[in-house]
Amino acid sequence: MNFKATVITNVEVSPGYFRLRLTAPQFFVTAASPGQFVMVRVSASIDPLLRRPFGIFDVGVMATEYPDVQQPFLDILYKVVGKGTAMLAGFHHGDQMEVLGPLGKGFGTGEPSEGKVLVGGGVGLAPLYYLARELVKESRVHLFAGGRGRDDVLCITEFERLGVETYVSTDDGTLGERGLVTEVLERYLANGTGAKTIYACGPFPMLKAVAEIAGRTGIPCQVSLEAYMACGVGACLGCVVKGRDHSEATPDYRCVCKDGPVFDHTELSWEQRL
Amino acid sequence: MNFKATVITNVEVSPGYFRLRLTAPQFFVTAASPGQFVMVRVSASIDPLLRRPFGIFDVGVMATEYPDVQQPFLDILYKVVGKGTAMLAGFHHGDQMEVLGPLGKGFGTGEPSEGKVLVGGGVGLAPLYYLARELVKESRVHLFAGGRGRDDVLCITEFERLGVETYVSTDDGTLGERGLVTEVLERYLANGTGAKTIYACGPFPMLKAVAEIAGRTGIPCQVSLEAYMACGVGACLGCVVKGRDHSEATPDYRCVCKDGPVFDHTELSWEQRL
Amino acid sequence: MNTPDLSVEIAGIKLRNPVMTASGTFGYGAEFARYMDLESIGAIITKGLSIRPKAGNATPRIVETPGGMLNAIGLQNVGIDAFIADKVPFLRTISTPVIVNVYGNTLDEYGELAGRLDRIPEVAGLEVNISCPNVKQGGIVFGTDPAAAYEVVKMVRDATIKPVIVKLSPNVTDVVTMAHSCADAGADALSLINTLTGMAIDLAKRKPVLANITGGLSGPAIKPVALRMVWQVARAVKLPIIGIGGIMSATDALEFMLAGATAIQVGTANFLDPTAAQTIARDMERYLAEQGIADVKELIGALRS
Amino acid sequence: MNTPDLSVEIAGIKLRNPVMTASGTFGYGAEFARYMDLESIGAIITKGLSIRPKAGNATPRIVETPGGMLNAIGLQNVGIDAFIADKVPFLRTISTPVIVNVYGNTLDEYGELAGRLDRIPEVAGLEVNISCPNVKQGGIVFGTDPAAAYEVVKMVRDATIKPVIVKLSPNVTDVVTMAHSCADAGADALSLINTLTGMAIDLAKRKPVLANITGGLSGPAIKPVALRMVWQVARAVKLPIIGIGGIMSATDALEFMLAGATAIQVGTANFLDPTAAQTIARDMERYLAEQGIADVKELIGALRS
Ligand SMILES: Cc1cc2nc3c(=O)[nH]c(=O)nc-3n(C[C@H](O)[C@H](O)[C@H](O)COP(=O)(O)OP(=O)(O)OC[C@H]3O[C@@H](n4cnc5c(N)ncnc54)[C@H](O)[C@@H]3O)c2cc1C
Ligand SMILES: Cc1cc2nc3c(=O)[nH]c(=O)nc-3n(C[C@H](O)[C@H](O)[C@H](O)COP(=O)(O)OP(=O)(O)OC[C@H]3O[C@@H](n4cnc5c(N)ncnc54)[C@H](O)[C@@H]3O)c2cc1C
Ligand SMILES: Cc1cc2nc3c(=O)[nH]c(=O)nc-3n(C[C@H](O)[C@H](O)[C@H](O)COP(=O)(O)O)c2cc1C
Ligand SMILES: Cc1cc2nc3c(=O)[nH]c(=O)nc-3n(C[C@H](O)[C@H](O)[C@H](O)COP(=O)(O)O)c2cc1C
Ligand code: FES
Ligand code: FES
Repeated sequence: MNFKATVITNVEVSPGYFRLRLTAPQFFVTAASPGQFVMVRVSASIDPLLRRPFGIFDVGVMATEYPDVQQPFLDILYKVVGKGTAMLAGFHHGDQMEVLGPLGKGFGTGEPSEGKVLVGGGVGLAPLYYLARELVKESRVHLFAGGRGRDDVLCITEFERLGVETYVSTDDGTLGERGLVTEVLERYLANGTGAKTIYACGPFPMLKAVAEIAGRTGIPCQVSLEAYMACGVGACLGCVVKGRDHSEATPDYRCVCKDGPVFDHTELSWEQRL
Repeated sequence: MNFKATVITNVEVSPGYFRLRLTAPQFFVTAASPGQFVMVRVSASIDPLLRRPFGIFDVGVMATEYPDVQQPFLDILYKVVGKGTAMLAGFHHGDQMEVLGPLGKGFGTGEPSEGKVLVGGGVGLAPLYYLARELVKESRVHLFAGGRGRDDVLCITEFERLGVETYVSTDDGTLGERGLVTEVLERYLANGTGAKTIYACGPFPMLKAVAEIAGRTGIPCQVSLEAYMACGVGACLGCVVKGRDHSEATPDYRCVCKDGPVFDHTELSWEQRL
Repeated sequence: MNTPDLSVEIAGIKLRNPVMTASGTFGYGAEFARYMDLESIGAIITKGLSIRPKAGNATPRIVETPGGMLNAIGLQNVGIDAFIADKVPFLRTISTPVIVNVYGNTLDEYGELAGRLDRIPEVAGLEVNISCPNVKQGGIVFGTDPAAAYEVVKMVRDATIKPVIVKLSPNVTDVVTMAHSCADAGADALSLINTLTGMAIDLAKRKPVLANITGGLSGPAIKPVALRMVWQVARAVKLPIIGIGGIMSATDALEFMLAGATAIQVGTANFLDPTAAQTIARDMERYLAEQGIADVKELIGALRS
Repeated sequence: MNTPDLSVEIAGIKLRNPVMTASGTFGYGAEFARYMDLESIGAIITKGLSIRPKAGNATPRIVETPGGMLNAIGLQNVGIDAFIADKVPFLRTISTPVIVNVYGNTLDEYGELAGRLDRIPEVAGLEVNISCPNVKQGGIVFGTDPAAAYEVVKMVRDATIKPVIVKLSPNVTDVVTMAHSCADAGADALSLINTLTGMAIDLAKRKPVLANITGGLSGPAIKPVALRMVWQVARAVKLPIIGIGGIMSATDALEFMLAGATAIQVGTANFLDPTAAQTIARDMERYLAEQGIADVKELIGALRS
């Protein structure tokens, strides 16, 4: 569905990262599932022209100043990287924007009560919060959160408040362990026991490393991809990635927007320029 | 000069008409003369792409919250007619925009102490206020202000506060006399005595009628024109109007932005599509 | 006043209103079914179809540019067998006419496509894409050489009794000559414009943004070029014209009709707003009602000068 | 680190940096003298000059379009006599090279213009406009027909020993063929692109917005087309190239250089911001310094693929 959303809050949670809370129709909140995304029209003008895709950080219903009125909402967590996100950062309480969603295929939550392992790199953490909120209901959840530096590791206390066990690492060692999130993950898995599922979101090289680990260890793994998008609904074929069996003769392209953004790691070819 | 101006106030003075006060450098205030204009960059994006021209409604220096600090300012009075002016109407205190000016050739204030006759149609009143403020110092000033309806006749009390004698007319009779401003003007001139100069700004048909009256009565007359503009500095040749002696063989095009916007009525050919 | 008449006819295809969706921007129709009412628009043009499935180009395939976007999808499509098996059943469920955009690597492929689609009752007509700039082999040549265009159109014309619309490329010196060739070869209507060939560069990476290096420019940026070409062709050629290029609003659509278009297509706007085509059709009706114009056909080519 | 070297050379003209101002968007230079430092840029190209003064088209002559603008000035200019008498004296006061954009109705006029300017020491070179789309007579034909372009360039080449830059039209099927013709005829450099022919319509009035009906599209909207053409021509032709089209920033300018341009021109951006050319030159220098690039010439054609 396409709806006009009103900004409730738009807060800089870490330098260059914002958490935006928008009003949403109840229908949206009911329909959304973790891992899905929205396409946001940042400007009513032609600059920027296209909508911008963002994962759903959270959805819910909040109290308002009127005791009987509940406001359904949608949260996104975004990083300012270019023109569109810079404009988004300028939105204030009461401003409006068009939102299309929930879009795409989210995470499969799998069998309950297994150990769930979340791996997030930088703003790739965004779709994992809503997922964690669902998963903690039935499973023990471990989060491996990585980033360049301390400012790039987001909302860890929020995850901990859900009861998630968190493992933080940064490239420069300014927060948690120094090193790659996948190194910490691998050590954990080497020690760990019991059936698990991995859920990962972050830069492509990180996802590729996670998929490699999953393949090697035989742990089921779902990854959430990013791609340049125009339509978000499977019409333009701009956002495709190569599926496992892709070749020129037997093309197997998947739309990140419609067949994903979440894929089983075995569905994809990991040899691609993204 | 090109400067970054900050919005002080942006007030709707009549439905669809706004008075915008901007900070300006002292140099601007000193350099500006009545009838000159500014080119305002309404958006830092490419939509709208070009700057918008507006007459200088007023300039001056105002007190601030700090007793020792004076703030030079620039006022424009604008009507919301399209995309650019609609966006301008959304500017708030503290917002910034780029302003180029003062541009063009303003009104010649002529010999002091003659009777001065100002004729303004709709938002054409805008550049006449600053002019009136200068003229009242040495002359008796009469203002003929016309518009579609009562909402289109602007800032009359401001003119009266300067000591200007005002004559209001509207097409629909909702304020002042019913009829065209040029009809009222003509009646006044028929009765009037003494040397006068006419200063007119408004829609082209109004200016043409005023020029015709001036020509017939031999009263000196200056008109301020509008034209589609790109550069505002005489470089693009987009804003030209035909001069008196224009012909295909001996082209005599004048730039509204550089040779005008104020012209002596005898300088122009009045046969043109504008 | 009465509701204005928005119906038009293109090459014998009756449209409830002049708003079509442009090939490649609306999938096979089904993708938009949950966002808008497919029965609210005049026609749907499906994604460019070839004989065999086509992989399309490597990614990145799209990039935003000032007031527009470049795409180099490379005509990825399911091929005619899968089209008939998987897409046609859905198209059967809607009453809006469906026009199939076709693309061949060779003359024979154009003929074969036309021949096979001729037998599918759900297909209201063909739009022949001779202008896709992204596929090195063939496409661009047919679209920029009047004699080659004549051959393609003749081939399609002879292979089907369905209406044949030819889609013209703007990347030519003289679009009117191209239009004449297509008309001479038996086209029933012309649609224009396809995308302008363009390029984007990533300064930091010192690389073209698109894997294909160049791509097709669409969106509001190209509207003035499209409007000019529609106007030129409409004055020179007797065939009905479908105007395409940067149409974002009913105002844009009606400008194309004044320039001489009988119908219009909405492309990139579908990405900005999945309800765009429906909204444009509705706003056209409102405009006509407000202006007291009884029939949209009064506006076709009604430009004064 | 040391200040980077921004100097480039085009057809023997030494430029302190690659930033020129585009013909028709910078008057005769003097118009901008109070807003920016004319000594801060590489070169100034003056408004298209013809033998006799030209009235130009009726108004409206300009209109904004999405991400761009249309102009149909119609080459209004003072003519060569007034140019020499009134404009050259100012140009003498600045050290920045001045290149004169010339335009003829006939071959002979091109020759005459070139011959007369050959004798003016203040003129660093000629830019031959064979591509102005607004003047029915002549212009567009020279600019779209390779043989006619050859004739014009040959004529100018034979009439002057000054550097000859030929400015190409984008309104062609094959810009590379045009470039080859100009190279064969003795051009020292090529500049591209001129404006794309477009049109705007006023729905309420049911009229074209421009009195001339069609006009030339410039501004950010055309940048992808310009970049593509510069890239195509740079790979095919040995001459130095000046990239033009929608350049608003140093990033844009450097993208054109990666595509193969030795210098660039700033056009419509001068209208948005009269200091644009100076700002772009300054920001180019900053970028090079930040990136540790010692010489801007390293970037020319340095696109990877
Ligand atoms: C399914 C999905 C979910 C996403 N979720 C989030 C999220 O929760 N939080 C967040 O901060 N970011 C998220 N992103 C990335 C986000 O869409 C881009 O950072 C954003 O579009 C950049 O826009 P811009 O105008 O600021 O940047 P610009 O660089 O100016 O953008 C230019 C163009 O590039 C596209 N683009 C740039 N970077 C990306 C990217 N990484 N992925 C896709 N398109 C890109 C833009 O859409 C636009 O078309 C997600 C992307 C996808 C595909
Ligand atoms: C010297 C001069 C002084 C002016 N002073 C004032 C003033 O004090 N107050 C005021 O309200 N208006 C004034 N105008 C008119 C004002 O510039 C236009 O109303 C405004 O540009 C419209 O912009 P828009 O984006 O809202 O309209 P749009 O219709 O969206 O504008 C589209 C284009 O048309 C141009 N345009 C539209 N109408 C006009 C017009 N009447 N004159 C020139 N260009 C136009 C715009 O600049 C733009 O390029 C003046 C115009 C000129 C030339
Ligand atoms: C992503 C994308 C894919 C396209 N695919 C096709 C296609 O398969 N066949 C075709 O004829 N045109 C195709 N086009 C061109 C459009 O149908 C249309 O002609 C063009 O986009 C201009 O219209 P617009 O500015 O409204 O988008 C495509 C355009 C886009 C943006
Ligand atoms: C108002 C205007 C007038 C122009 N006049 C000329 C001209 O006289 N001769 C010429 O060769 N190009 C002329 N041009 C084209 C520009 O020099 C330039 O090629 C074109 O505008 C594209 O660059 P831009 O997008 O940076 O503006 C003119 C462009 C504009 C906008
Ligand atoms: S974004 Fe259009 S198909 Fe995925
Ligand atoms: S606006 Fe450019 S010359 Fe007047």
